[in-house]
Amino acid sequence: MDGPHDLGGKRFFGPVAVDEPEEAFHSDWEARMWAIDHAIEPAPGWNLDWWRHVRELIDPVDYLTRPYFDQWMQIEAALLIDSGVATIDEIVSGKAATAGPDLPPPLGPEEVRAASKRLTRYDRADGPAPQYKTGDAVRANAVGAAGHTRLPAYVRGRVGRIERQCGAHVLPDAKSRGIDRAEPLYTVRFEAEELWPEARAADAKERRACVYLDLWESYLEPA
Amino acid sequence: MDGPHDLGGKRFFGPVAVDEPEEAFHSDWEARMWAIDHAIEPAPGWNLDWWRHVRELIDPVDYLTRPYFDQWMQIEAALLIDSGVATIDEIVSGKAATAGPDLPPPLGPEEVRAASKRLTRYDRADGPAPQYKTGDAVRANAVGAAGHTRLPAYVRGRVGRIERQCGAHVLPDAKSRGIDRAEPLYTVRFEAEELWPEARAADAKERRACVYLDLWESYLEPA
Amino acid sequence: MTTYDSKRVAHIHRELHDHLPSEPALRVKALESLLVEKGMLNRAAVDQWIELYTEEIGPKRGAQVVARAWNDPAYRKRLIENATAAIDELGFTGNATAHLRAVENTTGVHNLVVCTLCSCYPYSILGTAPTWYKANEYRARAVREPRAVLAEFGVAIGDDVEVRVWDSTAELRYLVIPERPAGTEGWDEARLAALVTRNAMIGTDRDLAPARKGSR
Amino acid sequence: MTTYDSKRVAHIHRELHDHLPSEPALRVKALESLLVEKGMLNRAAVDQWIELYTEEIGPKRGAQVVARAWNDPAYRKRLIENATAAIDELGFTGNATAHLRAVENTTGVHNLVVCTLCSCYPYSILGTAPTWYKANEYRARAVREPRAVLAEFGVAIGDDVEVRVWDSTAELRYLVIPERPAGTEGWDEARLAALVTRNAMIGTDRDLAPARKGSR
Repeated sequence: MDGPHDLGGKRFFGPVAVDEPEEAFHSDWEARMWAIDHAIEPAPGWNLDWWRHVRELIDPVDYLTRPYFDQWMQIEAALLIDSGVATIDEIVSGKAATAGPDLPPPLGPEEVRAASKRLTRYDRADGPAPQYKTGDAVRANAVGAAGHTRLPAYVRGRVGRIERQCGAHVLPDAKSRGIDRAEPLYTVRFEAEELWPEARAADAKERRACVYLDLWESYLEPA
Repeated sequence: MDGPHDLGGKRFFGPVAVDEPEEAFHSDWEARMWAIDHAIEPAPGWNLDWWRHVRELIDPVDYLTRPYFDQWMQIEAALLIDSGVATIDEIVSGKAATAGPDLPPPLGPEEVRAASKRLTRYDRADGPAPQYKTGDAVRANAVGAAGHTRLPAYVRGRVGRIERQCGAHVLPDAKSRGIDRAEPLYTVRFEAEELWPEARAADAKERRACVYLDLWESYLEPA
Repeated sequence: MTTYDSKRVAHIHRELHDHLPSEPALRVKALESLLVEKGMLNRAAVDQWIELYTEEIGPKRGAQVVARAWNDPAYRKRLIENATAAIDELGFTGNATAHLRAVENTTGVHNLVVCTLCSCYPYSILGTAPTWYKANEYRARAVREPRAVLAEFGVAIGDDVEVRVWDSTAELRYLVIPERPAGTEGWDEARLAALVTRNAMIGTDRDLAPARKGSR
Repeated sequence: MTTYDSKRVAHIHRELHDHLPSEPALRVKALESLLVEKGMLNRAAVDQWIELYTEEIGPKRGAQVVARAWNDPAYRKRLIENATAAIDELGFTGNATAHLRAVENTTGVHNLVVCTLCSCYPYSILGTAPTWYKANEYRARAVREPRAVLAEFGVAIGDDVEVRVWDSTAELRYLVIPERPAGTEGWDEARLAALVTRNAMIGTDRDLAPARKGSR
């Protein structure tokens, strides 16, 4: 989706705020929002790719300006409303007007440690075999996708080389629409000169650089 | 330049604010900013392409959030500072600490009507002859440009057809760096299906649509 | 002198962001004062520009052009062939219309004008651009979902109509010539011109039938 | 049930924008109350998650992995071959590390990790992500001007070094193994681990020489 989230390579954002205290959480509300998200089943039928897409659908200006964990709050609010679990009035007031959904009881404190160790795998042993092999030149799709996708705009139409096969992984474009379909995944290397016009200049400041991305087979064509 | 100004086709911006009073200016400060810009020589050595580029260089979040004519103010402030005509302190205080630049006297009220009728032409009769002709298929550059350019991201790598030759016009990419160089300009038609993935769907809502853009020869390659 | 240095200007913008007051009116007031003090601006010229674009230069000019094209096939032909020369016949050339092109709506074609990269607009015949024309929403959406945008303006476009969107990426400017509505046979130019809305000349209005306006 | 309808959700977001209070803390407080009332959330679990990621799960884990790899070539080999299995030996697998890959810095190579599309990060070995990692500036710039970004972190990368940026676009997560600094021969794992910064494991730190830290 051509949205505000697709930030890679966008110019003239300011300096990185490097002077940040190294602590797990910078404020109480951030800590609670982060932890709420880990302690709940966000909505009936949700999945992580849909969750990411719901973030991408935040109003573009809000996406670029609202604090990070505030966006998590808004994602959860949207998931609840979308799935019919809560109304906007309930979200605003914090008071339930109707009973909750028919879900298993929420995670208890005694279950948190085990939950923190749970591995969610996205590869599928029975997925299709890969069409490309290491070293193959591939071109990323020029057009992108109307819905959720993990092909950033900055590699569209550009040529890279397969660095390695990663097995078949669940395709986010499908999963975000509720469909669990695996497709071969590759790590693909793109040279800076292929991606950025200024890197082609003889006096380029950013020399000897490349970007690796993990891209699904349907994002690629032979080059 | 991959910047916040390149808005064409970006998704999920909200509704258009169609209920706007039809009047020349909506507030006094907007009217004055608009008129100031027409009444001054913005900075020594400026040109319109550089002016547009200076707008593109506004902090991305400010670009998307600050009022339109406020951005004109900020462009003029940046032009004055960049060209050494004013300091940031002068801009903030509104008080001149040093004399102005050695420019002709400013436009007088009696000259405004004539100025409003002045035609600024961007075509050059002695420019190079066009390489493409009406009906030719062309592909827009996939990579874009590091500096100012008028090739929007949404047509990069896409194929269109030359609708007409427009003569040789000054190339903004060069002019924004102070170089007056003409290049053949074309109006190019791109079908919606070529530009937008959702327009390819059998049940596409936006049927029978196309976009025409005016593109310079160096933005194109044969397709 | 202008440096043409993008990084330098991006840095200046960040400084301005940090130091300017938030209120636009205050920013503009200070700028105006400074320019006057620097000898770069004559306030009376500012007043004169505002008066000219408030009283005289505006969409009424474009409406007159369209009305003439409706009534005079020879003029219409000249307008299609060279719109700059054709509007000059009425004394309307000027700001941003050195390279004007007129595009015609028909039963099967609807035209819509946008500038996705900034806010290009044919000032000398349409006056100042509406805020929505310069807003993120219109710039982002007009090229991708023109029917949805037009619906917000109350304009329904059937599947049988081709929508042509004109993105003003160069110095060409576009004027939409709407279809002459039925029921206006024999009307003179002034009466016709009163039917022609600004939005129709941008393409965000289509049906100019007099009944719709509740008129005459 | 979830609708998977993008337009519907975009509309919900606009409604939320219009109706929620601006202050994030108030928004989160109301959400927490609502989820508890709906029977979807146990507040004690929230407290427990915060405690776990404050006290136990954080960059110290990654540092221990790196230190072991520095001291144990067989472990380093296993870490490169299958990082998820290798961190599992230390009991560190969990949130977002089911598909972990370790990439090695060398004299001629520097690695830098980013997620341009959102904020993917290997939580179970590095803890919560720093704010800058999730910010527009880092996400936009790390892939395009990594040397300029690294300079802001105080890291100078010579022209002879290849910068490899890893954009976490799928469910693979990346851990940078920094170079073992000179002057640490014979150090044990704990002493080595104390040299390994969180930023070094993201790639925004490079030279971990003990003198630089003013230590030992």
